[in-house]
Amino acid sequence: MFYLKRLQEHQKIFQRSKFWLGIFIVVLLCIILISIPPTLSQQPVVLNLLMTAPDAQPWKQFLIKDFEEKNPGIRINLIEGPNATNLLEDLYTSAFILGDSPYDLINMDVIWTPKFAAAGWLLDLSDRMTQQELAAFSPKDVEGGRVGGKLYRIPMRSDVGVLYSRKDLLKQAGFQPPETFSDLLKISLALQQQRKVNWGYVWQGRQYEGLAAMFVEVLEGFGGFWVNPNTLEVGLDRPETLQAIAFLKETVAKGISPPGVTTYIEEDTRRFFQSGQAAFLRSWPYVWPLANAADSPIKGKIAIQPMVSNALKTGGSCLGGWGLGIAKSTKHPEEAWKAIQYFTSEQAQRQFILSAGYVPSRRSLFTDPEIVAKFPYYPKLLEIEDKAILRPPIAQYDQASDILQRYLSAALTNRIAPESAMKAAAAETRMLLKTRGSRE
Amino acid sequence: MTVIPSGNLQTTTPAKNYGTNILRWGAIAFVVIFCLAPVMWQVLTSFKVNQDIAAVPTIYFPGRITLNHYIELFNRRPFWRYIFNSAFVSIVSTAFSLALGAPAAYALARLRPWGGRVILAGILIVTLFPGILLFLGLLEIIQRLHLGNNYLSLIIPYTAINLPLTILVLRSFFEQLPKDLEDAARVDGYNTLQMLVQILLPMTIPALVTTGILTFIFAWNEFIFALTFITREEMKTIPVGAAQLGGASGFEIPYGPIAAATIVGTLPLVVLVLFFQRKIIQGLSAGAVKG
Amino acid sequence: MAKLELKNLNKTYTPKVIPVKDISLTVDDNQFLSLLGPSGCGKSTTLRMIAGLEEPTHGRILLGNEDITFKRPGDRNMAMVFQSYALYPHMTVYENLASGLKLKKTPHAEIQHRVKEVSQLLGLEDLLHRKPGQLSGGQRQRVAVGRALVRRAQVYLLDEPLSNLDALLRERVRADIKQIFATQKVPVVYVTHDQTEAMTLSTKVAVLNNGYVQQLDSPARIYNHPANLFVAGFVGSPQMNLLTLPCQTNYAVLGDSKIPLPDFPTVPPQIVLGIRPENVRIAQPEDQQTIRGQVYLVENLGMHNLVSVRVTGSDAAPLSVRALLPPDQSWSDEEITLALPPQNVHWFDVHSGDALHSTHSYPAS
Amino acid sequence: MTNLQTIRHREQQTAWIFLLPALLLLLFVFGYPIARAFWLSLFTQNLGTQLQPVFSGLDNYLRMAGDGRFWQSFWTTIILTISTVSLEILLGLGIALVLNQQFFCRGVVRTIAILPWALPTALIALAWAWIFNDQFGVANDILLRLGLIKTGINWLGEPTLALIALIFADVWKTTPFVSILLLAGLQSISSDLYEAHAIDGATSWQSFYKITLPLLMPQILIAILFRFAQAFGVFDLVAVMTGGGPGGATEVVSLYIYSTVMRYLDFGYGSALVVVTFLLLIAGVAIASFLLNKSRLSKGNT
Repeated sequence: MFYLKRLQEHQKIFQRSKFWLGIFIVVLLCIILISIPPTLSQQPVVLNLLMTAPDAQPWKQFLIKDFEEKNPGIRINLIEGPNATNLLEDLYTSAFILGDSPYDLINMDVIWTPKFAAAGWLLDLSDRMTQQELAAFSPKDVEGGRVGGKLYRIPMRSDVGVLYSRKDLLKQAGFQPPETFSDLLKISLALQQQRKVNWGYVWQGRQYEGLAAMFVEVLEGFGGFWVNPNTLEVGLDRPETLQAIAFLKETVAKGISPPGVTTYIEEDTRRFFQSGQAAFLRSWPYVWPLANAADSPIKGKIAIQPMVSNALKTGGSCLGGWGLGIAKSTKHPEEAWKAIQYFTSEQAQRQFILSAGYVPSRRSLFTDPEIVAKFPYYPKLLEIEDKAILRPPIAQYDQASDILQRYLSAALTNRIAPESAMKAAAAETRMLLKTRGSRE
Repeated sequence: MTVIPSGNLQTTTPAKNYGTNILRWGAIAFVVIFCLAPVMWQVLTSFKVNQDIAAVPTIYFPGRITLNHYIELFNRRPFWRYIFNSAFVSIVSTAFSLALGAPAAYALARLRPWGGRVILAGILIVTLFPGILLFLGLLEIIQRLHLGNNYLSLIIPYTAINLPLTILVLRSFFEQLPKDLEDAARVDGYNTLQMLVQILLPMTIPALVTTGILTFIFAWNEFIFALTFITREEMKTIPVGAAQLGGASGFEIPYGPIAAATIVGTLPLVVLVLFFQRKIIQGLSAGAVKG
Repeated sequence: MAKLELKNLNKTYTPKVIPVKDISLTVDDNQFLSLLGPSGCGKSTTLRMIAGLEEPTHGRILLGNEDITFKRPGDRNMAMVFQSYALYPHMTVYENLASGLKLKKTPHAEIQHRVKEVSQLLGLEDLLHRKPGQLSGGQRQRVAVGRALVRRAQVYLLDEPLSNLDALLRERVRADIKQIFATQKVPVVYVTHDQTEAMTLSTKVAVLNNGYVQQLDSPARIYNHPANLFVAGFVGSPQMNLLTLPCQTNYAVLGDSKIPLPDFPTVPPQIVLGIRPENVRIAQPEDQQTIRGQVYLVENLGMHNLVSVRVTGSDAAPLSVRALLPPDQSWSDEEITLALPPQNVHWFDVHSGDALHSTHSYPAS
Repeated sequence: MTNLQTIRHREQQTAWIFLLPALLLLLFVFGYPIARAFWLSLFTQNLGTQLQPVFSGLDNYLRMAGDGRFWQSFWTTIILTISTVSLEILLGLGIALVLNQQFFCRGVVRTIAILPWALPTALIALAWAWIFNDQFGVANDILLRLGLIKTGINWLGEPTLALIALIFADVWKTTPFVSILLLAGLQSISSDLYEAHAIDGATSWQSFYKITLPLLMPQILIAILFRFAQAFGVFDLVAVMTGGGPGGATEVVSLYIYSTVMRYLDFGYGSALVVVTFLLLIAGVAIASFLLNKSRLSKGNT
């Protein structure tokens, strides 16, 4: 109370002093400026979409122009984000956490979907597409967009782990493509001994998300699992996991993989393979056009196949890829859906793939004559696509993956023994996932 | 190295003097190069054409000079907006922290409030809190008040973060003012607020300038709140906008534009430092040492 | 107008404030009261309490018949001149003079009129647009006085306004101040540690020590009839001779001499004799109260010689007496006889320090 | 205005009116988030609970004890803090001594010397990332030309080297701050002391140890205190320059907190991390200010 009374006493100065007038003006200016930005974005409907700067180029070339021509009332505002996809994820995340997201459409990596859905940022798209419509997409891609039985993401482009091999070398040495891990080791060693190549097999061993993607495939091949998304059971300390690590360590120990492989990311391994130094490479489809470029020493000498496995299992390939979702906070869900329908349509995808060389999400396009003419390996890719496996679709995937990456990398670089590393990794993962099961 | 600060002691022989002189100028040259070289390198990079930037061995002084990186910066990004946002947020929060800090500093310097020492100690400790301890709690408030992507979401924390320094510096200035002046004002009929605004603040303009410059620098440079509380392009400040520059292709980090962005973002501060070097030194030491 | 009254003013000690124990005073209209005392006596604290810059722990301040003890300084309509002048450095002389009036919402024309009047009185007309930094010390002092006068206050308070001036200027300004404030017809309270200022300016002097009023009287009575040892010792230069002497029946023993005591009701075993150096003279044959002593120090003050004499016969506890003697004689190591005229001798109680009076009251001076 | 309201009383009121807006803002921006973190750290609030807070007692702290990533980031922070602060004090002292000399163009050199401190850390981090670039970085080029290395070093790709690069950048950025504080301390030391000491026959080095260093101790400790707190909470430099990489090798605690909240949406656990960091910081500050008080007292005695 005394505060108010004193304020009144001071009021004379408030009225007279230039000082306070100045402050008042500043505050006023401030308020005016604050209220400007929202009013800027009115009619026509603008849909904001964020993606990495390199990804944005093919979108700009054709898709957006075509869509805006066909839908005059809607404009797509493409925001170019940083190159690293994890930074992109951070941008989306911080925008949604803040509660004032500028993004209407969300261009999502497959591993983001459970997180974004669990956080309640995505619009449920289950009723927007019929079963028949969905059947046109690769089932694994669609599955990657489902969380808790609801559909949140429509696949736009797919991506899947691929084992590349030098078919010329295999043929010369009289080998069939490898089926099992021991095949892979055996053929590699043989080719190395014949001095055909310096190294047998290269993979991504750096501590980053690529390591998890690579490891999921090896784990699948040994019949192990990482996290069961339904029961949240953790399988990292099971014998299968240790077998998988033993295999990877063996490749280095036997000189099949270069010692630096534990620091490699995709581009390091591609350069290695493309220069003809390795017989096998585990990577993504993007390598194909580059390795078959006119100036590539291995042009026309490579084949693709799914990842190998042990004798009891069939191999699996890690699923990647991007899809589109709609932000729950958007003011224009209908327009956004229209955009998604267009971008995931067969015709738009065909154009997109022909110009940018991405892997389609629609099954029909893998065998589309026009596309096969340009990308002859796509039918084979479809086979691999059908064997694709998902990284655990759990909401806390990022954290789980980080735990795995750290301990796996430590095990691979001999800083921790594999058993204790995986024990710790399993313990930390269980601690992380425990909350839902134990409380509530 | 000579360690006698005044340098007035001429007890050494001329030969030895010559030696210390060389040492001294060597040390000065080291300081200058150490402090300036990284910035100069960025300046040079920003004017190089892309081939020169990626040349091996490194080209130090480019034969070809280009402004393309700057042009690209302003074309591909709303860089003017970034500059405006940074300037606006910095200026307003500086004004606020002076407006809130000056009365508080006066109260602590002269009005002897109960618990004044505790308050002062609290203010001192608070200057040591890094932003990472605060952003989560502030984020919740901002979510609840829907202040995300609003200038206020930066202005309020910046004002608060600058308040302790403002209070400490201004308090030490107020304490140095002659007390008679305030008594004279009281006898003349000024109340405390009038006295503060009409008599004391005009006399503390140098101190206000000092504090204002420091708070402006802090606000301009702040990163973590700007990164967290602003996600719309047109609301971003320069440090965040520049840190999030992406390249045109996945394998090329746009070093040229990044260098240009560095230069554009640091230029205002370089100018400030050039003009107010003395005041910055004075203010920093007043805030830290006298507290 | 109104009289200013202080009733049992007390301010207990805080780290920044010199304590005041118990001060009661009255200053009437037209009275010029000096608070005189050494530093640390509480005179400034008293003034600041009158101004409202400090609040008393106990006691009351009355102006007219209104209790203003806790009124804010600005509402008391008092004006104050500070030792440091405390001019607002960022305002011109005109603004300095006008600031108090502006705050009181005085009409603009009235402000101009009063500033003009005061600046004419003080000779500030040509300086009105300068800032304090561009003025000399004397000019600043005049602005400070002007800022008070412009207010046409009910009470004027001056806190050692001359102490920052050099000696020559001080005398001139002193005279000016006396004239100016004589015309104001309101109570003026003047704080100083300089007895000359107090004596020359005041109609009434309050000598303060240790937070108490030692004596409140006219300057002449303060000088001629100091109420106690402190006042006796503090007022007057060179300082009064103060000698602690043993008593025998109705004599005080000073060396070889016996000084007769006035008829006190009781004779204490010891007593303090006080006599100002200017009242001590070379004994003439007709003088009755004389002492002999050895000259051991002669200080030439120009108009007089200040001669220090060791009293003969006080070897056990050496006593010395200082005398102001005409400069035309030279003294060195001589034994001389000095006269202590009885009408100029003051007696003080050894313990309380109070002046002792004979049963016959002194004639008023 | 009644007589009941004494002058002192009014002064108190005015003081609090003046203090209140500032204090409220400080409480709002500093007090609330810290208090809130303490509260929230007792809950599990993450994607596993649909971002709803579920009370879980000290679970978060238990999890932290077994969280390898937390401990790794903690040690990284400690290493970074200790190495940067000690280097900065040494280098800052040297620079302050240089800047305190009388020489031609001293003002210009002082201006240059405080420049790094004033520039935005995020932008400077970009500059350093470019300097330490493995292919085109000038750091490699200089070392190659000097013949110190044979092939380019992948500075930001190797855990140890990345940490060294970070320390270097941080030292560059914040040494000026230390220099400024120490310079102020140097200027407050009376030159009489040096002259008296020199007349006693002391050499420059002796007077440095006997006069400069002891009298500068309070400033040095203040600089350590401030730098400790700043280095302990460093975020922007690491976030922009290395992003915590490679493989989390340069991840400091503040970066881990940020990821936990802003990437993993693990608010409860993030709060527990905030609480622990806060307590560690307070402990460090308490030790430093204890030393500071002690040195001030001992200075007062001599």
